[in-house]
This record gives sequence, C-alpha cells and structure tokens, in this order.
Amino acid sequence: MAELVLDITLAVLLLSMAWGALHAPIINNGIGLFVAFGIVLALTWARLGAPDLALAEAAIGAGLTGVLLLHAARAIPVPTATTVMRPLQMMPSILLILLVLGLLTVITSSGPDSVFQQTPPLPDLVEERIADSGVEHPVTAVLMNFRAWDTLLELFVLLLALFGVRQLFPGQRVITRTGTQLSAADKPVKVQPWPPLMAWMGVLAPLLVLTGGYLLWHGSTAPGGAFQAGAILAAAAAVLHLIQNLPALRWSLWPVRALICGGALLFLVVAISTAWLGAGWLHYPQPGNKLLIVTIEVIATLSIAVTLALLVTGDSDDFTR
Amino acid sequence: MNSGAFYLSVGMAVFLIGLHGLLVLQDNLRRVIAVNLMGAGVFLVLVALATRTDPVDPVLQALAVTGLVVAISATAFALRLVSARIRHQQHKTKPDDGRLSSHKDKPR
Amino acid sequence: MGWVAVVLLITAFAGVWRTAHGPSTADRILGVQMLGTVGIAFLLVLAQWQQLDVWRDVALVLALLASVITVAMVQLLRGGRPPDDESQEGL
Amino acid sequence: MSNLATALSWILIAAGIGFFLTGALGLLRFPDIFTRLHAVTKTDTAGMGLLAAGLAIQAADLLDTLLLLFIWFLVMGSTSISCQLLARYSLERDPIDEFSLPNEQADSIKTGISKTGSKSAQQIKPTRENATQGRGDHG
Repeated sequence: MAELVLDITLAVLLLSMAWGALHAPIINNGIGLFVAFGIVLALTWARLGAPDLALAEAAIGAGLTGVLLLHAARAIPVPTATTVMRPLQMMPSILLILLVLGLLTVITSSGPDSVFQQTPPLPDLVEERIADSGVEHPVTAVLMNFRAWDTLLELFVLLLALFGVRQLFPGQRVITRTGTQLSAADKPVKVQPWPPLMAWMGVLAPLLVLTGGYLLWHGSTAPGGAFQAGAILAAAAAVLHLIQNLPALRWSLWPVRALICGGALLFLVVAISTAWLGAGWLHYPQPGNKLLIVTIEVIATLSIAVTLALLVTGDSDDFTR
Repeated sequence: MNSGAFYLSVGMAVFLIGLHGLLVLQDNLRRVIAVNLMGAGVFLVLVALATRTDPVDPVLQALAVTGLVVAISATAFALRLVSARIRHQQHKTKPDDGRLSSHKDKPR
Repeated sequence: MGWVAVVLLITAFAGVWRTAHGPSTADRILGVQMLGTVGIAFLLVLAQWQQLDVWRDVALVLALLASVITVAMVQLLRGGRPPDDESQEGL
Repeated sequence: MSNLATALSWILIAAGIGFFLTGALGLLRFPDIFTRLHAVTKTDTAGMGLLAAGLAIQAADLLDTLLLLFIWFLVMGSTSISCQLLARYSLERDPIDEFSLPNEQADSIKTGISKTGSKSAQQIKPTRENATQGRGDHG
C-alpha cells in the first residue's frame, strides 16, 4: 500500500514538474522547475533500484544542468515572458502524440508477449562472465568491459560537443574600428563573492574532491565509477571557477588540452593495441585487466571532469585577456 | 500492475510531454528543456524495463548512465547555439554601436 | 517506514509550488534547496527501509550538490543582469 | 533492539517529519522571502537532525551512524549558508524600503530604537548596511 502511494506521489511530482518546466509563464520558473525535476528524477532512480544512475543524476541532472541553463538564460537579454503557442500546429502535434501513444501502448501491453513477459538474455550473460571482467560491480563491468565501445565513443561525443562549443565562441568577438574586443554586453561581470560563500566553498571543495575520489575507487565493487566521479569533480571545478578561486580553465593551457584529449586517446590506444596484439577490439588481456580498467577509469574521470567543467563554464576567459 | 509497468507508463508520459512541448513551443530555451525531458522519459522507460529481472538488468542501467552524459553534452552545445543565435540577431538589429555593420548608417 | 517516505514526498510539493510560482529568484532557489533537503531525507529513509547502504552514498552526493547549486546560482545571478529585470518577474 | 529504543527512534522520526511539515507550511504561507527563508532553513535543519538521530538508532551500526551525522552536518552548513546568501542577495536586489514597511518598523530602523520588537529591527539594520556596501562595491 505504502509503495503504491509512493509511486503515485512520485509520478504526480514528475509529471507536474515536467509540464510546469515547459509551460510556466516565466522562463526562470521553468528553469527552476527543471532543476527540481532533476532532483526528483534522482529519487525516482533510487525508487527503481538504480544507484549508479541516481548518483549520476544527482551530480549531473541536479547540479550541472542548472548551472548550464542559468548561464544560457543570463546570456539572453530580454527574459522571454510568454510561451507562444502556434494555434495551427496544435492539431498536428496532438494527432502525432496520440499516434505515438497508441503505438507505445500496443507495443507494451499486448497480453502474453508484452515486453514485461519476456526475459532478456543479457543479465544472465553478464552474471556468467562477470568473474572474468576484472571488476565486481555489474554496471561498471558493462561500462568498462563488456560494452567498452559505448564508453569509448561517449568520450568522443564529449570531445565533439566541446569542439562545437568552442567553434561557437568566436561569435562573441566583435570587430570594431579599434580592433577585436568583446562587446560590453557580453563581458562577464566579475563580482567579488561574499565572505561566507568563500568560507563555505573552502569546506565544500575538498569534500567534493574527496567524494569524487571515493566514488571512483568504490566503482569497481559498488555503484559509482568514472562518470559519477567526473561529474562531481566537474561541479566542483565549475563552482570554484565561478567564485574565481581557481585559475581559469582555458583551452590554451596545455595541461587542460592534454587532460581533455587524454581520456579518449588512451582508450583508443588500448582498443587498437588489444586488436593488434591481443584477442580483439577491447578484449582486455586476462591477468592485468583490473589494472587496465582502473587506469582507463582514472584518466577518463579526469578527462570527463575537465571537459564537463569547460562545457558548463565556457572558456570565455580566452577572450577577456 | 507492478511498479515496473507503472514507471514505464510514467516514462512514456514524460516523453510525450516533452514531444508536445517541442512541437508547440517557440522559445528556444524551452525547446532545449523539452528535448531534455524527452531524454528523461527514455531513461525512465529503460530503467523500468531493467526491473524485469530480479537483480536489475545492468546493461540497461549502463546504457542510461551513458545516455545521461551524452545528454548533458548535447544540452551544452544546444544552449550555446541558442545564445549564439540571439547574439547574431542582436548584431543585426543594433547596427549603430561601433560594430562592423554600422558603416551603412554613416552619412556619406 | 514507507509512509514516512510518502509524507516526505508530500512536503516536497511545497517546494515545487514555491519554485513554480516565484515570486522572486531567491524564492525559486529556496524552493530547489528545500526539495534537495527533502530528497536527502527521503534517501536516508529509503536506505533504512530497504536495508541498502547505497542510498546513504547517494544522499551524501545529493547533499553536496544541493549546496553547490545554491552557491553557484547566487553567484551567477549576482554577476548577471542588471536589477531592473527583476521587476518583470513578479507574478 | 529493545522496545524503548524502537519507541524512541520512532518518536524522533515523527518529530523530524513534523518539522519538515511545518517548514513546508511556512514555505507556502509566509508573506515574504525573509520569513520564508527563516521558516524553511531552520525547520529543515532541525527536522533533518531529528530524522537522522531516529534513523541512527535503528541503523545501530557505527559507520552508518557516522555517515548520518556527517550528512546532517553537511545539510546544516548548506542550509544556513544558503539562507545567509539568499537573504543578502534579496537585500542587494531589493533593499528594504522604509516606505514599504509599516510605519512603526520604519521608524525603528531610522532611529535604531524599536517600540515593538527591538531585536528584529537591530538585525535588519546591520544587514542592510552590508547590502548597500556590497552594492557600492560592484556597481
């Protein structure tokens, strides 16, 4: 009984926040609701028994997305006050949604061969092979060994996103008669943070780094791992950058570039060398696969952290000096 | 109806809310939020499906974790596109503050 | 124990309402902050209910990140728009 | 676990939930941002402390208890700091206007002497000065 009420309450929370985030009359309300949606989503993952996802969502969905959206909202000069509905598009969209809904219902709830009656073969396979994978936690085993391809390509997706963001940055420069400079509106206003904020960050930042390291180390046996740790470190870096307590992370610094590219490159080198010298693409050698996985994870964590931090804060400092 | 099926339908509902928002809304920032909501709906469906087996399915959960990181990098890129577009529009509409396009307004 | 979690989630509605209705930016951040605290309490209750220690770790991460959000948002907003935009935000 | 400990833990948990509920009520019903800040941050800290204490009795494991205590400290620091920050932020954005307050209170702010609640007026004054100073710094 309590579980049913809990499920219904969570569902009502999620749906009302999702609707409100899109249709709140003021965009700032929408952003606030979306951040809150991230927090409730983390609780939903906890309810559904997905601790890895709950950790990642608490770090990414609740922390980084809010900062990102706020950055963007700040860059938009006039707060867009209303949601404009295009009346002509209402009908097709409702029709399309009804169609999708019907299809999904047919797929999910058709008697004996609905998706809920089928037992997927993959969990048994994972359980069978986990002893050989080098780590004990199944999700980490899938991420770093069985489906290492996903993780490798994901690092490249992060890299691509960062390159895309960097390509868009020169738009900030404005060419005037005296030379290239930032327009006044784009120049970030530097505000000296208040003393209690500085003091609290002095406590919080080491704790964040410590927790990131704990999750990374814990990842082989329990929920946690490179993504979660990377996201937490990125949040720490982003907020330290925000209060100007960290030397600006700039693409022009070679350690930053090395860290960002390092994760993807190391993974690629491992993939190629296992294909060349070993059993095949990303088939780790049997003794020493734990060491290999831990090395990749540490480098990937740092790479993810720096990339996400740059994505979130943007390296606008490149142009201010 | 077990909780897996319940959250499956919640995930579909969140996806549809996002889809509706994407089709109907004109504000770019809200569209980015809508795409993110669609992603959240997909993750909900994945994780609800992961509860079919008793120790929950690690493959689907790993997929969702990967998807989360991809989603945030795509969001960062999309938001940067939004602000770049707005900046572009500003430059077009305000040609008289010493910018490159201001030579048109000068008396010849 | 399950009902404790349900009551906690019901208090979360207050935070959602405040986040959705403003009227000022500080109110919205306060709503998110309150939701974060309720979420932490929910996770701690869940850890005791299901006898799973993982949720305490998640609660720890959420506590850290909820704090980061508030700090980051206040700092971002102070360096942001001039104050006259605030007048349009009233509901 | 003895019956007494179980009863005590449930009493603590119920009290914690009660604090959360009053905080939610305050967040919904109080008239302005400062009262709402007061309501939410204080009650959340207390509620979390009581809840953690109740759960720690049930957990009966030293490591878990320490983690609960640590999370409580973290929540305490986080809420009190954010209360301070949000209050300063709202003061900076919208300094308390003498004319928007009831007459009595406004007088007490001007002269520093209050007829009704001297303590609250004195609290308002220094923060207000800080806020105006802060404005001058970056403006």
